[in-house]
Amino acid sequence: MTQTLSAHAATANANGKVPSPGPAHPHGAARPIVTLDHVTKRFPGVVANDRVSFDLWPGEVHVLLGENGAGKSTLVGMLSGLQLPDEGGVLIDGHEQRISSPARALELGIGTVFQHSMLVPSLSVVDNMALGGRWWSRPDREGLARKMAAVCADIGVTIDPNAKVGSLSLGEQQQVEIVRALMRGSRVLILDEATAMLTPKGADDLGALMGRLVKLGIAVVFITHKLNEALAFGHRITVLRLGRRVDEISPERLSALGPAAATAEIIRLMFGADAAAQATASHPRRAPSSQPLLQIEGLAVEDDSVPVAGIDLDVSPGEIVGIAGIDGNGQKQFAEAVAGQRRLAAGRIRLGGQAIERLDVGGRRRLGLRYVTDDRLGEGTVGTFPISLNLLLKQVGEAPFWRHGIEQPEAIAAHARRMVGEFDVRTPGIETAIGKLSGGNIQKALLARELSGKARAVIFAKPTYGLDVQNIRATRQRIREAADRGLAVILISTDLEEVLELADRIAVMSRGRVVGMVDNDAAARNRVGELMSGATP
Amino acid sequence: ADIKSIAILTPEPGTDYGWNQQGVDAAKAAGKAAGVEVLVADNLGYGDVRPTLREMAQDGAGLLIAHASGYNTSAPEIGEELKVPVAIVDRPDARKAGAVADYTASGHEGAYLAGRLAAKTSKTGTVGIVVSGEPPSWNSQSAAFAEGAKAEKPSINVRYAVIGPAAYSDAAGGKRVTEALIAAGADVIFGQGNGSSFGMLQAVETNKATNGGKVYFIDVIGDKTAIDKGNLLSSVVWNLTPVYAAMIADLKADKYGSRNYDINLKDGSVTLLKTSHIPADVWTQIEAIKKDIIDGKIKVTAHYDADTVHKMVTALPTTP
Amino acid sequence: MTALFTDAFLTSLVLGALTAGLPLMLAGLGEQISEKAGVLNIGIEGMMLFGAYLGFLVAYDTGSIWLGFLGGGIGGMLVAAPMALFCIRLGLSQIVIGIALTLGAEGLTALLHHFQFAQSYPRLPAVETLAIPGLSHIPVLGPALFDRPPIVYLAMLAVAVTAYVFRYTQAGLALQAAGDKPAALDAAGVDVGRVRTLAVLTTGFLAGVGGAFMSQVGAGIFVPFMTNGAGFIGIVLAMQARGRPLFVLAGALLFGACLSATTALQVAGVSIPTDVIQMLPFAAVLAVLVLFGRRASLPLALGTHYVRGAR
Amino acid sequence: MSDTTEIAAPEIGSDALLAPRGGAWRERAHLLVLALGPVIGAVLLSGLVLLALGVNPVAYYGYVVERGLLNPYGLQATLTRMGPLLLIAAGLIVAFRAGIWNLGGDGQFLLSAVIVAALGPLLAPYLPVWLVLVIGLVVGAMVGAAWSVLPALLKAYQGVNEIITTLMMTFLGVSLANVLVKLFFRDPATTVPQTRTLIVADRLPRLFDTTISSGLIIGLVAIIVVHLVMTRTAFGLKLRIVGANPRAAIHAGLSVPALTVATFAISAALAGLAGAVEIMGVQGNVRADWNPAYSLTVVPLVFLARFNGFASIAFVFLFSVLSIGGESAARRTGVPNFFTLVVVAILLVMLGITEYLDQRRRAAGK
Ligand SMILES: Nc1ncnc2c1ncn2[C@@H]1O[C@H](COP(=O)(O)OP(=O)(O)OP(=O)(O)O)[C@@H](O)[C@H]1O
Ligand SMILES: Nc1ncnc2c1ncn2[C@@H]1O[C@H](COP(=O)(O)OP(=O)(O)OP(=O)(O)O)[C@@H](O)[C@H]1O
Ligand SMILES: [Mg+2]
Ligand SMILES: [Mg+2]
Repeated sequence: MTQTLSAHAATANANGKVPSPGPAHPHGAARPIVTLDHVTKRFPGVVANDRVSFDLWPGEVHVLLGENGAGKSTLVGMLSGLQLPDEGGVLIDGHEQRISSPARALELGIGTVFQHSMLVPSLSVVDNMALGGRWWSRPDREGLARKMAAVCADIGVTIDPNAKVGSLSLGEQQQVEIVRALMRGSRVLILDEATAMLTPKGADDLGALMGRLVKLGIAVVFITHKLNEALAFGHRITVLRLGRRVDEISPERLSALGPAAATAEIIRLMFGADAAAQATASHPRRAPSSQPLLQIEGLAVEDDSVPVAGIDLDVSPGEIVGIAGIDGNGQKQFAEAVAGQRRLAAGRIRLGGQAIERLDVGGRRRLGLRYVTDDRLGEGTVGTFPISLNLLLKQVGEAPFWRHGIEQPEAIAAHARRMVGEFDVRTPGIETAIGKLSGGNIQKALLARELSGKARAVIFAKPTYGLDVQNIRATRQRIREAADRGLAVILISTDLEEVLELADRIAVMSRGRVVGMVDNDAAARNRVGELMSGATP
Repeated sequence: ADIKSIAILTPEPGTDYGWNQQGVDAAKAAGKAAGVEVLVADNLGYGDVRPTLREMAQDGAGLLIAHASGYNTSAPEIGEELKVPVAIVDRPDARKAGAVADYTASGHEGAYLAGRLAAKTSKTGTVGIVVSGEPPSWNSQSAAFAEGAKAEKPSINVRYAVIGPAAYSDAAGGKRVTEALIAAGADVIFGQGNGSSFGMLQAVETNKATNGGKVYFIDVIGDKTAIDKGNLLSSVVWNLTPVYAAMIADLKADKYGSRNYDINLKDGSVTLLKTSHIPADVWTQIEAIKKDIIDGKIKVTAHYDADTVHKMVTALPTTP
Repeated sequence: MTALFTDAFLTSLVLGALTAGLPLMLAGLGEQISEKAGVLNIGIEGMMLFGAYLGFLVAYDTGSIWLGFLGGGIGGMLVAAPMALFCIRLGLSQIVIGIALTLGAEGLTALLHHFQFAQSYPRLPAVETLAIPGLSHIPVLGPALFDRPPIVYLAMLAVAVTAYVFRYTQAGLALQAAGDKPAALDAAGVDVGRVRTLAVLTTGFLAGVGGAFMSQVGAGIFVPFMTNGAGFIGIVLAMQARGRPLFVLAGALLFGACLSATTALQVAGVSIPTDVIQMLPFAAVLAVLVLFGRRASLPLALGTHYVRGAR
Repeated sequence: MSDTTEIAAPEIGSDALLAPRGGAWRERAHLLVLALGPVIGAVLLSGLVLLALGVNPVAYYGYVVERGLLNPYGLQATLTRMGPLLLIAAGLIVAFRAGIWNLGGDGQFLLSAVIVAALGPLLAPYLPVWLVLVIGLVVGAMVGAAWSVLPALLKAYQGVNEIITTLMMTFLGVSLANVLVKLFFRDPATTVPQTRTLIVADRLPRLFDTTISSGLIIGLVAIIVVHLVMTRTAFGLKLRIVGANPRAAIHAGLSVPALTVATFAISAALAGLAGAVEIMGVQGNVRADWNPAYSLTVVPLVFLARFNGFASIAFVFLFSVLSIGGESAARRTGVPNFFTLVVVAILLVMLGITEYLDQRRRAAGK
């Protein structure tokens, strides 16, 4: 934070960059509650934020948009105390501040729901809420539980305060984090992809809540990849691209544009001029061939949280069967059982007529069964290993990459270069540790690994979770192509839009069972919605 | 043969008022008397001393005294390799003319006397033996002590406890076990153990016997009078100077390896330490017994195995 | 037949178990606090040894057993401080630094002993005890457990306090968070480095007091290497106890009881090689593991360095 | 896929000392500086300690170098000592790269030593020397591996933390070794409880005309093979995957329990082999209560070498020079050789500090 820059900030403010008090800030505040003034943040090899300026006004929901790696998390990280800017200044209420730690941020009234879970899995919900109190005091569990209940009621969720966080689904955990941030009574609330794990209804509730909060004068920073949410909940939108601030759409402009035009405008800003023009081709329906390729019969899995039972599913070549349902209803257990990572309690699985339920992961893979996991860093990759090896993670020891167990560096490198090229993985090199890539690029590498070779049936688990619009588009295109090549595809997704866009038939999972199967026709949306909410048997 | 220097190697520091100090001091004394230089390598541990043995030989030592039973494999090997005579302990059969001699030291005769003294001193009728391990030379002393005590007073209880395997530096263990023996009635403790013996001494100093009286300590090998606080009754003191002096003489006379060496009451290489806590009349009686041993009227045999010790001390006391 | 198992003898056995178990308990308790906070403290043997040395030195020089224990605690913290600096602040490997500190403390105390005590072998007088009215008159157990130096009661209190802190205080939550998910603790506004540093220093203090107990009460003297692996047994105890201080106490007393049982058997004339008896406590713990072994619930971030913002 | 690109960090202790590195020449030179810097720093710092004790540090280190490095017998002793240490290091590298904390090396080493010491003299009269030696090495490795079975199974199938189990197996193994020596394998010809002695002529051959045991060659071969297997083969990669991310290993279809057991077996077999080499190469017998506790000392050396086999050879060499030369220097300067422990401790800490400074330098440079 250099003197010149703060001086610059002062002049900028003095120059009367007067906010236009739109409908969003009813209090008509005179100055932003938070100002980031030409902040720059570098990481080894990247400029994550390049002289970005950003104003947050009391009483508004300020949406931050940008593709993966654009620098959104980094930007808010400087507000929540995770990072200090290399250059530029942070002003709170017009005063320069050094937010050197999360503790300092909380002190300043900045509450954050981070992109990655910040809950202690071994503690109960209420104990997580209590964290940070005075050392020798006893956590006021009852008081916190009461307060929590009130906030939960506000946003229409129910959470058991005594549940261990580790036993909650990822979606529930995200709700806990939002509730916690609200309970802290922050003046500034940062939500970094907070809706990623919520159901559409949950996201709507959160949006309504943000609306109520800003009416109280609170300022919200809302990061999302879902443009519809951005338009529905946001008052002001800032778009980042490659670490730079591309533009800000003020509340007036936003209301003037209207949803359709605003969407086009945002996509243009985020991805450049041509991006908006690409239309989403809808999947050509094909008549499922008579002979199913992947047959699942009476599959059951034992599990402490969600036991799975009685799953019957046939998938024909070229068919995409979507599995919709709210997160944590046994989708993961089902996918892992089919892939061979979990023991079956009962049931049969046949691939091309051949029974595979007794084979291990490798055996199933060799017959052409592939599984694209949703836990990219947790199990999909070894973060510290180079991309080249991660691309062969499931083929260790196989020719031509290993001969007599000895590594063949040229073959491995050639394979990696081919995959990186074919799947457009953006990386400094094939030797780069895969953990350093952005989520979207890790996903491309995973797709490259699973879709290459003699794939016959593929299970995709939440394939576009956390990706930006362009990467989502690319990934969905891969899924379609896979089906077009004659692969049997199972698409597990919590995003109903995605299932409706891609699938031929849609199964709905609830509490470890398939509660219904519908053809993806005009009536599908309602039917699936009913099944998911448990309205019809 | 001409001999300019000798070397002694000990596993622990030469300041332990015990085995190591005794060896180092004796080597120095014998060397001084014979006019040969003495190289001291102490605190070598129980690992591989071959490098140090070779180094000492390279430095010109005309005799390598390997002052630990743990060195009695390596020393003869290096002696053979570098053609240097060696002295070892606990392997009398390894003697080899011109090359190897053994000086297995057992103070069992002294320990027998100590047993007699203990039985005379004890008012509770129970004496205790605490050892930090069960190496042969301690076993022979433990057994002889028990034998002496019973010879003095058949009804006496001899309690025996081992602190633990290789608990040589376990001072806290020494104190704990000694306290247990005191609680079991012992008012004289015969203690054997390096670092751990200081824990025994502390226990004796800070605890009362079950009859409310004072507890006495009988030490081995060294003389702890300098650090006594009033409980050191005696010690079975070893003096290796005559042994080493004889070795040097035999070397000079080219007779080395024709015999093994030992310590005994007769030549004064084993003595029972006289302290001010021993009444004069008791000491006179002890002196008489000592004479009987020297004269062969009392025969004390060395039992190096732990089993014999266990048998001697476990015989349940006869009720008077 | 003379009664061997007299009250006095039984008392001394119980006392022996307590005296041998207490340093193990303090070490295990300390280790548990570090582990709870995510630090695998391999240097605890060195902390005990240095505490044993400094505690003895202070007690001997000042004549005050209390100052001695304070000195022991500080001695342990002196070894813990570099551990905190290198492992928590600088992020170096906890195992390497832990082993280094143990080696260093062993060498240094032996050197200091060589230059200070090797001629005189100073010993402390008996430690005064404090009888708890009523309880101290219970036959056998009373004198062994309730007529002890006050430090024994304080050590027991430390178990209760630790259990209370773990369960009922913010500090307990903070420790658990630091060990399971430091990023979450940080995000909640608590300095992870500070929590871990305090935990490691507390460990050093407890281990140091444990060492001082060994030299002042257990032995009344300091000799080199006298902790004899007690710190490593403390690590085993802490891991076995899985975060519950009372289990550390129970485990430590079990160890002590096994040692006393050895002595009792020998004095009674049952001759089993001491090596066999020494194996019993470990064999017992292993048997428990084999029979009831479940996923050991160690802190998730145990042994890892926390860097804000890194993932 | 250069051998230094990535290091499978164990779950515990993946940290600064394991920072991944590139493989260019400049990096190599840089590594050399990184290795020498702390050595020099440690020498200076422990020199200050010596000064405080009233001892001339130059003289002390002169003796260390003179004996440990320059004197032919000293150097041979240094090289001989390296043999078992290298084998232990090799075993630790396998385990640590696979994310397994095998801290039970001392028990594995000692039990194998006892069995081999008992077996050798028993077979020697009936079989040719080479066959006795080969059998001894094989049996030693098997005994070591056997002593890891319990921790391995508990870890692989119950998830029981191996630090606690291997530490306990060491405590148990040391006691058991003593029981075996005292009760079963005792040499009746001596009063001291020790096994029968394998005569010098029946031990591992010495190299050329020196006193260097061929255990050195076994150790060097083992650690280089281990290094190549871990970095260049499919099997090594599988172990590293398990070590770096066990969940990814499951996802990739690797049999984590089987690989875990294999890791334990290999690691412990190498520690057992070290015991066999020490007995058949140097000691010839085992005395009761003997426990050199090599494994715990080698752990930090392997860390400092960042699990790299070649770097481990260098650190083991350095340590051997220090311990051989230190004994001599201790004797000549009147400083008890406990001082060697202090030097090693300071060295470890200095290496840590250097690593830290280097990280900061690199962070600042970019
Ligand atoms: N801790 C870090 N270390 C190194 N580089 C980082 C770090 N955090 C972020 N970066 C870099 O900063 C850039 C911006 O990352 P940032 O997380 O801010 O993106 P984002 O817009 O939040 O992306 P996403 O939508 O994927 O969450 C990335 O390209 C990355 O290279
Ligand atoms: N520790 C790190 N070192 C280097 N780069 C990092 C690090 N952490 C994050 N990054 C970079 O940050 C960028 C985005 O990171 P962030 O965690 O915000 O999003 P993500 O979850 O990886 O991406 P996505 O939104 O696609 O899931 C990536 O490009 C990645 O390169
Ligand atoms: Mg982000
Ligand atoms: Mg992201």
